[in-house]
Amino acid sequence: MAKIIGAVTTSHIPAIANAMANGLEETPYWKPFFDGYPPVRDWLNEKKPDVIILFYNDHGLEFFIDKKPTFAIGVADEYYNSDEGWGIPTIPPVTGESDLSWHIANSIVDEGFDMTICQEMKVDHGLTVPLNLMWPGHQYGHVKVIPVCINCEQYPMAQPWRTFELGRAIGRAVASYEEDINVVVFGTGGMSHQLDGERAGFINRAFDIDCLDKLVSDPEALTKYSNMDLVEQGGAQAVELNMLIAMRGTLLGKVTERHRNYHAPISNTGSGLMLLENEISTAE
Amino acid sequence: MAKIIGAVTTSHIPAIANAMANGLEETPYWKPFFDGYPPVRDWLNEKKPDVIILFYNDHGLEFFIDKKPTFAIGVADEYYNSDEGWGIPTIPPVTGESDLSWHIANSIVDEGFDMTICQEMKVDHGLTVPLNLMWPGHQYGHVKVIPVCINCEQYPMAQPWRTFELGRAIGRAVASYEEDINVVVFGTGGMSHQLDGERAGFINRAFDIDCLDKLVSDPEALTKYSNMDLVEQGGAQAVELNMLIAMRGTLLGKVTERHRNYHAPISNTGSGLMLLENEISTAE
Amino acid sequence: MASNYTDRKFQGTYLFDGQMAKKGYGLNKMCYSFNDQVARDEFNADPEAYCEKFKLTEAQKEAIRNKDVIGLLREGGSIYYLAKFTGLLKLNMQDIGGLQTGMSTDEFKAMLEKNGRGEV
Amino acid sequence: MASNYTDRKFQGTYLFDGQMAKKGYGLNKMCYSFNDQVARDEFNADPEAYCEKFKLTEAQKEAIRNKDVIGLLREGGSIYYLAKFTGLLKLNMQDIGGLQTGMSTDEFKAMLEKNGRGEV
Ligand SMILES: [Fe+3]
Ligand SMILES: [Fe+3]
Repeated sequence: MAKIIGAVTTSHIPAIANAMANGLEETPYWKPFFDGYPPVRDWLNEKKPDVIILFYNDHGLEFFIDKKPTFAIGVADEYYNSDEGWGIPTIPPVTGESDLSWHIANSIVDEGFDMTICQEMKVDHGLTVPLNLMWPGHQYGHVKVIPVCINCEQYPMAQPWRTFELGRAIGRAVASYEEDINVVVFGTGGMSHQLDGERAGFINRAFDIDCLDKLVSDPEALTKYSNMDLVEQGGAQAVELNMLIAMRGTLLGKVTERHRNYHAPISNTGSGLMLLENEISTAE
Repeated sequence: MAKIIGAVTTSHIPAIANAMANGLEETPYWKPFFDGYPPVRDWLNEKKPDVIILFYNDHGLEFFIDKKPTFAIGVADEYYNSDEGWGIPTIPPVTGESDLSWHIANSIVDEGFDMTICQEMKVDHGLTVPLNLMWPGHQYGHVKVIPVCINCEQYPMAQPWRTFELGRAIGRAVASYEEDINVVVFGTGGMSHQLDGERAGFINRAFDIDCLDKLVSDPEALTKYSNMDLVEQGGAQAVELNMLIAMRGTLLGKVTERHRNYHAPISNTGSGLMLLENEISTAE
Repeated sequence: MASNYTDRKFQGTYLFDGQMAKKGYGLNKMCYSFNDQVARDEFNADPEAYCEKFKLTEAQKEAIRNKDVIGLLREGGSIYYLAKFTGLLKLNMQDIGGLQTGMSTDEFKAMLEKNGRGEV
Repeated sequence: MASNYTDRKFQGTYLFDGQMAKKGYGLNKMCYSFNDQVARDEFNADPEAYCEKFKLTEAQKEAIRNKDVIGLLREGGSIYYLAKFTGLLKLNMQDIGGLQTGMSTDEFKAMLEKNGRGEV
């Protein structure tokens, strides 16, 4: 049976792509951020997951507000990046995994999740930056990726309780998949930040650290927040925490924190890197 | 407060558009079908609803399987029809109602319905044929329409229990809208039919009539069916009954049948026209 | 390999699930394009070249050539998009019904009438 | 008239809800088009004509002319699409932060550092 063996939270901001393209990892500004990643890379290289389920949001590459899905899932064998308009380099195609993707889609739509199902889907920095962070030099072609895209751009947005439930449903779907494969889940984006308005530049370090703590040991507490609570406490774009909450929902076993690196600011955001292991009891 | 005063079930097949464009209403083939409509038209002209919420499926005009939403809702002030490829006439624009549409979207996404929200959306015969049936000669410009599109083309599809819940959530959203307007809900499509495969031509009259009965007095019974049950009993395209089930979900008051005309076959389908009144108790 | 949506089967029925949607992607995309007159004209001018443009498999091309609706369904076609191909051929839903069931259009219509009366 | 998503307000924050999405539709659509180099070139060659093509309101055009990010937000712009406009102007997120808060880019960066250390 398929197993979710762990999960990673990571930033996905475009500035990271530029920093990596320009070799700035060791500069004083970037070092405290990039220094967090080697232990996670080592873990991934040791565990060699077959599939990554990646929660991200599309910042206006594939989806526009003409037709904006609340939840979209990719079911393709390949995904393409494309010009996003502001000069981050376009990167090589991402490998997909259509069989498990369709299995998940079948299972969660039956459970009442109203997915938009995508056989063609351009993926933006929200998905590509985390992959390149984990396998630098775009060496991620061997890993199969299932993109799950959550609307964080336009209200109404799914509330934290709902994104957590989405995660749980995906966790159940993976657990019912018959192939013997290992899956790791990425929750990307966030944490506290506000890009727009006179309140731009808002960061809430204490809130971010509390969220990381709760992601480990008390995720239900996070589902009590509304998106408006997230905006109040974490700034306008803190709704991206929904991707971390969805990730945590997929972990149905015993969860242990293996690594953490919080650093702020990176660009305008608080960046929370965390590695969680998920121990599935044999009874399950 | 806004009120759902009633609902209509009706066929939406393209052949009806051709029959009306060619003035065939009084021919022996079409007469038993069109003869059902005057009482419904009279009721609509008497009640003069401000808004129609219209459940339909898109048969491949706006949506393709590159990005296929389970549930989509239009929030625009105008919708356009377009060439569908087989020669039914393109009809004038349909008037939208963005304010109530957004109110519904806000309300139901908060309740956990993962809508795709559309500010631009081409509407096909599934939506336009019912409007022209109710207001012949395309005299529907004065009525504001809110399109709700349900995937009936690709599995996985929302199950009947879920489309019924969608309807109920929309019913609650309308009831919480502050303007004093009257709303009528259309559930379009179906009933039993199968277009494809060696089983093409399958129609189940007894099943259709039983469904109409249950839509009036025991809609919960319909939510016990899975989509596979609908295929078994009503043919491959009987999953379009989900639009009728969603419609019924919106009626939260006391429901009375005012008119019915079942006729089969129309093209390859069983056609069920029904007018329901929804009496909202003052306690509500 | 790919997961079916369900293990229930219905005689003479092709459920359009993920497996079929993947198999028939190019075919359905071609048929979807027939919403545009320009695409219909381009197909009519050179059907083979148009099929090639959407990377149809040999089996799909063969079924397009033969107007073999059952073959198209087996190769991943969805009836909703195929209808745009058959529309281009000026076939209506009863013509297609006849083609699929091995009846003439009139025989198929008679069957519909019989089914509609509930005489099954 | 149109329903707001919520009645909660946050100082200096413009929630992009249905009301804003409707008001800013053309503006955001123009900005979304800047994903393509061809569109960026067309805008750069004649900004006024390009704004006209997307039917921007006078207030929106004025804000585009003045690179007035707050004005664009007020007129229904979404930061996610506006970022493609500011990208075209070669402004990064700290430049935009400065523009919106009335600081220089360096002052804005210093504020980010301070906020990042939790000294709020
Ligand atoms: Fe982001
Ligand atoms: Fe239909």
